[in-house]
Amino acid sequence: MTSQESTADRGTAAGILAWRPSGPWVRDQLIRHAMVLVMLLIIAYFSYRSARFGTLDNLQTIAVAAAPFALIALGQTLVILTGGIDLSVGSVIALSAMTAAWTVKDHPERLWLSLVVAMLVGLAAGAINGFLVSKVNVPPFIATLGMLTTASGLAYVVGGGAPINGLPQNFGKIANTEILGLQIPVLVMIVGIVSLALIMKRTSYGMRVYAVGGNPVAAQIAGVKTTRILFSVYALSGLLAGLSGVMLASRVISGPPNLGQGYELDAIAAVVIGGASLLGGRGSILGTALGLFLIQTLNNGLDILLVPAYWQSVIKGTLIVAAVTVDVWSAKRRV
Amino acid sequence: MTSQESTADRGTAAGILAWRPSGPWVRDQLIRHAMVLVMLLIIAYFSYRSARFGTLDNLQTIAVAAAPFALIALGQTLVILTGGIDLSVGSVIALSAMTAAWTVKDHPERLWLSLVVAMLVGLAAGAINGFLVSKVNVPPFIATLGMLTTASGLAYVVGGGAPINGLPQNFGKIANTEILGLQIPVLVMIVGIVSLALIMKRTSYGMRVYAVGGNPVAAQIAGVKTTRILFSVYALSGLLAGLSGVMLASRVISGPPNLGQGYELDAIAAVVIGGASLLGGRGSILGTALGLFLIQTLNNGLDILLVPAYWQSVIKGTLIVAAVTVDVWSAKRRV
Amino acid sequence: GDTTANTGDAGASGGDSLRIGVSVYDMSSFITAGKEGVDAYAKANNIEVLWNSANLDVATQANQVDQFINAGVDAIMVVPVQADSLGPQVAAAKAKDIPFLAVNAGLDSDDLAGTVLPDDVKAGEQEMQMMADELGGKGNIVVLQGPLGQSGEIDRTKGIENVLEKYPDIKILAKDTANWKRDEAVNKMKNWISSFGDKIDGVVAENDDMGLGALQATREAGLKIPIVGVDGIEDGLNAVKNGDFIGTNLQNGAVELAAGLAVAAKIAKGEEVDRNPVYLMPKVTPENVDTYMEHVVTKKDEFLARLPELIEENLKTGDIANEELPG
Amino acid sequence: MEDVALECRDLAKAFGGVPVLKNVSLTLRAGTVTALAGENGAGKSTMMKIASGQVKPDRGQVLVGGEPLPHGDPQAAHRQGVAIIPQELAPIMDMKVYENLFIGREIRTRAGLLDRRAMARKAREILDVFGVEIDPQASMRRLSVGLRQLVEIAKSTSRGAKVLLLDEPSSAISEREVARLYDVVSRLRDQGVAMLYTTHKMEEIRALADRVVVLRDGGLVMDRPIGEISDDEIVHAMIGRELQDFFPPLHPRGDEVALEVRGLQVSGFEQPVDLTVRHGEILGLAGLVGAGRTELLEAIFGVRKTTAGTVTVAGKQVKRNAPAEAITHGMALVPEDRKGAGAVLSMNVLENGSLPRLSSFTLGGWLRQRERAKKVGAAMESVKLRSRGLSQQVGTLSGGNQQKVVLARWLTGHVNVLLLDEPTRGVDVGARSEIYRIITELAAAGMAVIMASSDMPEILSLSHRALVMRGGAVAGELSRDELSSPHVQDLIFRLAAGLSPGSPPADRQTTPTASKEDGR
Ligand SMILES: Nc1ncnc2c1ncn2[C@@H]1O[C@H](COP(=O)(O)OP(=O)(O)OP(=O)(O)O)[C@@H](O)[C@H]1O
Ligand SMILES: Nc1ncnc2c1ncn2[C@@H]1O[C@H](COP(=O)(O)OP(=O)(O)OP(=O)(O)O)[C@@H](O)[C@H]1O
Ligand SMILES: [Mg+2]
Ligand SMILES: [Mg+2]
Repeated sequence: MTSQESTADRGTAAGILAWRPSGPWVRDQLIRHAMVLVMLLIIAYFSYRSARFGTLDNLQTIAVAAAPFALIALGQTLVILTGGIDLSVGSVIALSAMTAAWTVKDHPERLWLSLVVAMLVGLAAGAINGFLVSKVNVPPFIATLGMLTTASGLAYVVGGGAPINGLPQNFGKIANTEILGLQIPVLVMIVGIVSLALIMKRTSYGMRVYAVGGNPVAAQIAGVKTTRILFSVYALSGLLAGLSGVMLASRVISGPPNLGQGYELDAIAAVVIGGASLLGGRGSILGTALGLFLIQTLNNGLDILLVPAYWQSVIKGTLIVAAVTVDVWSAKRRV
Repeated sequence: MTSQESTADRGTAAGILAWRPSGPWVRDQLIRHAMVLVMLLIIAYFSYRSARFGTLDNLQTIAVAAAPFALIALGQTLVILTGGIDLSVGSVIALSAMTAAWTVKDHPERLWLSLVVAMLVGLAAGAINGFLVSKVNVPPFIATLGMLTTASGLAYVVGGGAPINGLPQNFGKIANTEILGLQIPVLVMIVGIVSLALIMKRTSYGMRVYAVGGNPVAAQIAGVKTTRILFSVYALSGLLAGLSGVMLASRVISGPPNLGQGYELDAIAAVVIGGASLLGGRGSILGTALGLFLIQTLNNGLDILLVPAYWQSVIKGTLIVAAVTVDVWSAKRRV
Repeated sequence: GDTTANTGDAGASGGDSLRIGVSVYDMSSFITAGKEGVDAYAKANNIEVLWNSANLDVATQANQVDQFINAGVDAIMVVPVQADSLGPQVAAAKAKDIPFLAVNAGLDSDDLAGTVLPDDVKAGEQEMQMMADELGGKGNIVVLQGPLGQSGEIDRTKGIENVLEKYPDIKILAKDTANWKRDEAVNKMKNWISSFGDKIDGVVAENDDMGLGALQATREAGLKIPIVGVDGIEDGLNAVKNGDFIGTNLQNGAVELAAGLAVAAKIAKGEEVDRNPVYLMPKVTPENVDTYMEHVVTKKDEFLARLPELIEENLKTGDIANEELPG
Repeated sequence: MEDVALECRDLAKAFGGVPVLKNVSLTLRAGTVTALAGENGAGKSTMMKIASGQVKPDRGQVLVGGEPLPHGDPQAAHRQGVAIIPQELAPIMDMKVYENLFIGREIRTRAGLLDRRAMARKAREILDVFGVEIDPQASMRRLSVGLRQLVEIAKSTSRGAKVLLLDEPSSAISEREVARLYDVVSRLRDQGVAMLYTTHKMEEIRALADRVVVLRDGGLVMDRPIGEISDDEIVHAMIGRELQDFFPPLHPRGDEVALEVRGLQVSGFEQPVDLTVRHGEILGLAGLVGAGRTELLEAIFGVRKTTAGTVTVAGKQVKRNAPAEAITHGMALVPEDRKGAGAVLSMNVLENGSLPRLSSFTLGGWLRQRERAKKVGAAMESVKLRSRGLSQQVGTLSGGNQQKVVLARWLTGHVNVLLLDEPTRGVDVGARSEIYRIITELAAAGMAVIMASSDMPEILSLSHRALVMRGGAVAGELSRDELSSPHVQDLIFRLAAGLSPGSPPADRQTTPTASKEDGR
């Protein structure tokens, strides 16, 4: 896009696309810097206010809290890169958690089974989204909104309108086992971030995802099988939501049908804070990770400072906007 | 773009834009027809299943339930036409409801005051969104997500973390008075739909809103004050949310800080079901009204048939997708 | 960094003071009242409370427990988002010898140091009994449930069904959730009125808010139907007072949560105390509504001032729902 | 009437530290047409964007009728009577043609409401001037690129602006519509409008300009009345060197068939299409706007739906409706709509350059960075791309350079059949002769080329054989000899317009002839 937009499209569709009009390299740098700066300021403040914040234990706590969000945020990043959106991840978490709980209840010893089932459920949901979007041409917003509603309903159906309780304690192993001092969800998160970051930067699949988001027509003329790419990102998003769901359920050894409610907004926020454009073609895994930790650090720090829940939302809402504003400016100023 | 899109952009950004590749007139007709058809089928089914459904009383019931959604869906339509999105309406409803309740508690006799205060609060929230989007270039998703979080926090702050109870009974007058046999919210809804439909079709303001969403650069070159237009639609959306909030609060004579939670999704769904494109420039007030009544009729009919809440979500989710699918196809077939 | 008292850092305040971490499911009338009770008792007993709220997300609650453990508090009191959850977190606390209490809803763990639970089954039975008496043992009712799967909803529904077994002539026309919300209840009830017209003889709501929503719906439809609820929030008590409700059941958050904190404190101090007292909700009827109105609304502050003493009394007698000091 | 309408004083602009305009000053007088020439990337569009308030200059000032123009405020420019036809068209796709024409200056009834009927009526009048049948009620999206541009021209020329900036207004329309454009421009000139007209076509400069201004690397290198200079001088000023044989000589074509299309039923076409191209042969596709050339090329390549027929490349049949297949069989398409269908603007040159042949740059899915950079770099070299390196975002390249990227990205691997749709649209003379050279060399190397073009000289001088299309069907075929005959233009026009060979030729006088164009 030419620099017209910087003056022209104020936040309109094209505007979102162009709200950071510089070249990708410069842009990424700026995102990093502006955001990292905000991040550091927040961390500095919390550490100054409370000795408990800066501890290693607390870092662990933040990481554990971040893990389930990280998984859905990663899937969401790819979806958003194609110019789509996946609103269903929250309910898919609930549905897969419930099925996992339901499975482990019948087969207390076969943990792997519940893990597999949960991920299959997530994959199925994602595949349906992908099919609707890529084959039937249903707008992503509607396709995944439908899935949001349907899946959250099904989550209750699985438990017959009630949570699944009285689960075997060893169901907790999935999320609460430590390997080299790190809880499994944290490991999964780290592996997920690193591997996806590499895939998006270093493989042809990654490039094709960016291309489909940037200009589907051009991508198709260049021989990219847009339908497949689209399908794949939604399927992946569903799969990761399924994984996230079983992790959450295992962490608290319970299958609550309302698990994950509203998580999708936090995930999408993380992606957009990370510098992605909702029109697709622009964004990065590392940016998402950054946005994610911004949000999680806020949640953690404000709890530690015993800020009342409602003031927390006020502060969080304001800071998110502020962070992005700084980002927009920093990107503008240098162009 | 050439008509390649129909084959190329499957639900990607450009895809949503092109998912119904015919001209506006044809398209509108198709939307009407496909949707009206689905609508009629659903109504037919419900009437067949329950004699109670088709009654005038029940029509009233549906209308009363629809009114608060109608208001926010109307504002949302304009916002989406500019290619933006307003996620904050739900919490703005809560905030304005709380302030209205708080006002009426101190001035039990001055109903108009609480009405005015609520609408001012809504307007203020909308104005902030509008400023952030049009002046600061914050992506609409983030700006309004920030407002969503902030406003819902403030709603609790107003009530000190709890609902405001013990309101004077005459606070109920605002929503429960009947004029010519219609409850005030229903009248407001009708007036709102008709007048906005006219404004969008018959005034240059309406035409410019479409232009800004369709192509901001073009609009600006043609001398349209894009910034103002953008600001205005968010402000309006906020104002209507404020009105909706006080109506809701007055109907149940209380100020629940979690009022309106998640309404934004239903409102956006109504707009998109009504044939709008989330990329802007495409959509219509009548389409929105249709989408809105599709959703509300489902809520009502499924309750009447005593379908359990969670099965209701399953059915609703599926039908919404089905409706839009039919729509997509019908639009494709004729082109 | 410096460690000012309000951040509740280790060693923040005087040695003998207790530090107790409290995580509640969310903000609500019940919790807000509860916080007032907790603060009153804490102030009187030199307890420092670390108060967090979990926005109805069980994972968030788990995180908050982790933080309390990191902070090395003397006890943890949780008002669960999800009954029977948090097994691992309770175990983790146990491993650090931090007594862990569940208040208002149970948790599925043998490591719990104690519980202070309301008898929601009893509450359900009481409200259904009131309705049954009102209807003279026969008629059609509709039931407005809490969010499906929450312990409150499950137990109160169970209570309702227990009583109904004794009344074969009372039929449930419809039963569904309105998620504790007035605005949801009003539409749900309106739709039910559409389908049953004047066949509905009574509304059993599992909390007052939903009952008040139903009340509004009946008004709009020009009907007068007996309604009963649970909680005894201000508007509910008013409804009882002016005859819109036949009655409700008082769950005084201030009393229940303060009792919870008291038990936690005593366990932490190693004092002798009943570790699993039960909160039996008092019936609220037009006869006794005025006293409760004073405790919850009109003379709340006086009541809160009496509260610490009252709690000590109740823990001795074992009737922790009692609201009257002897003499 | 020689008074100054618009004046630019020492305009300077840099993007990301790279200077794009260096102290450019020029004045536009009322009732004159000033041609703005220069290579791709010379800074012409930037200049116009500054003059129309879309871009803030780093230094300098724009005066309209003596009034200084506030920087970066398009509305102000609009108020002061400056209108622009941007190079990258800005149609509002989902609005009707008449709405596009009247947006920002809607006609209202006395009640202050929109008078849509009146707007539609006036729209028809405005468009009739161009002699194209466009329904004012039609959605912009349904129009072809060419028609959209006509609407854009009509929009800006009918606003009663005092200053009109036309940035390559004729890039997407064919000779017949260009002729109409000439009429409009000269009428506006008579009405005293000052115009700045950017074009890469010499004959347009000759036909319209009173004065020629040339930019090179952001500096103003020539500003003289048209009468005083020759085409060669202008070209020299633009590219800083002489330009030998503009159209390189054609090499003889091979004999064995490279591409065979049999009974291809394109959706939207009445009858199926047959055609054959041999190795080393360049087949021209001529026709008026809307003739269906674009559709045919898209159909052969598989991005436009076909319902029947066969496409065979070098003896092997290619699966229909599968571009990926087409590519593996050595087909390549350079689409007409550069921005919409050509490049991925949000990606950089390297990424765009490697997209079509990604699998050849990967090992087990992982990209071989060095290999990729080398190959793509070489390909971009071969078309003399002017960019800040492989990492520059394609969206920030000048129009012509974007076109080069879209062509060059195919040259990293072997191509049997090259499908070109308006290959030199918006490309400067220098680059054009480059592209012509490349095309002929590729053909000489055995590649079969189909070239759809609205640029008559291109068809005449570059193709071994030419097909004339009308309404989605082949209306006639011209051999090399016929193409060199003096009456060929008239013949092609008759075929394209569906006139019987007997009847008197329409707008002969305005249809420019090849001899002007090529520097031979
Ligand atoms: N937004 C931008 N960011 C960075 N560089 C830009 C931007 N817009 C233009 N440029 C650079 O400025 C230079 C001039 O661009 P401009 O579009 O003015 O050239 P032009 O003369 O119009 O070329 P053409 O004849 O191809 O249209 C080009 O090198 C281009 O890469
Ligand atoms: N008068 C018209 N009204 C509406 N649509 C038209 C009209 N003329 C052409 N089209 C559309 O334009 C498309 C073909 O136009 P296009 O210009 O791409 O063809 P072309 O032969 O490639 O011409 P050019 O390449 O010069 O643009 C067709 O799909 C047709 O629907
Ligand atoms: Mg240009
Ligand atoms: Mg074409």
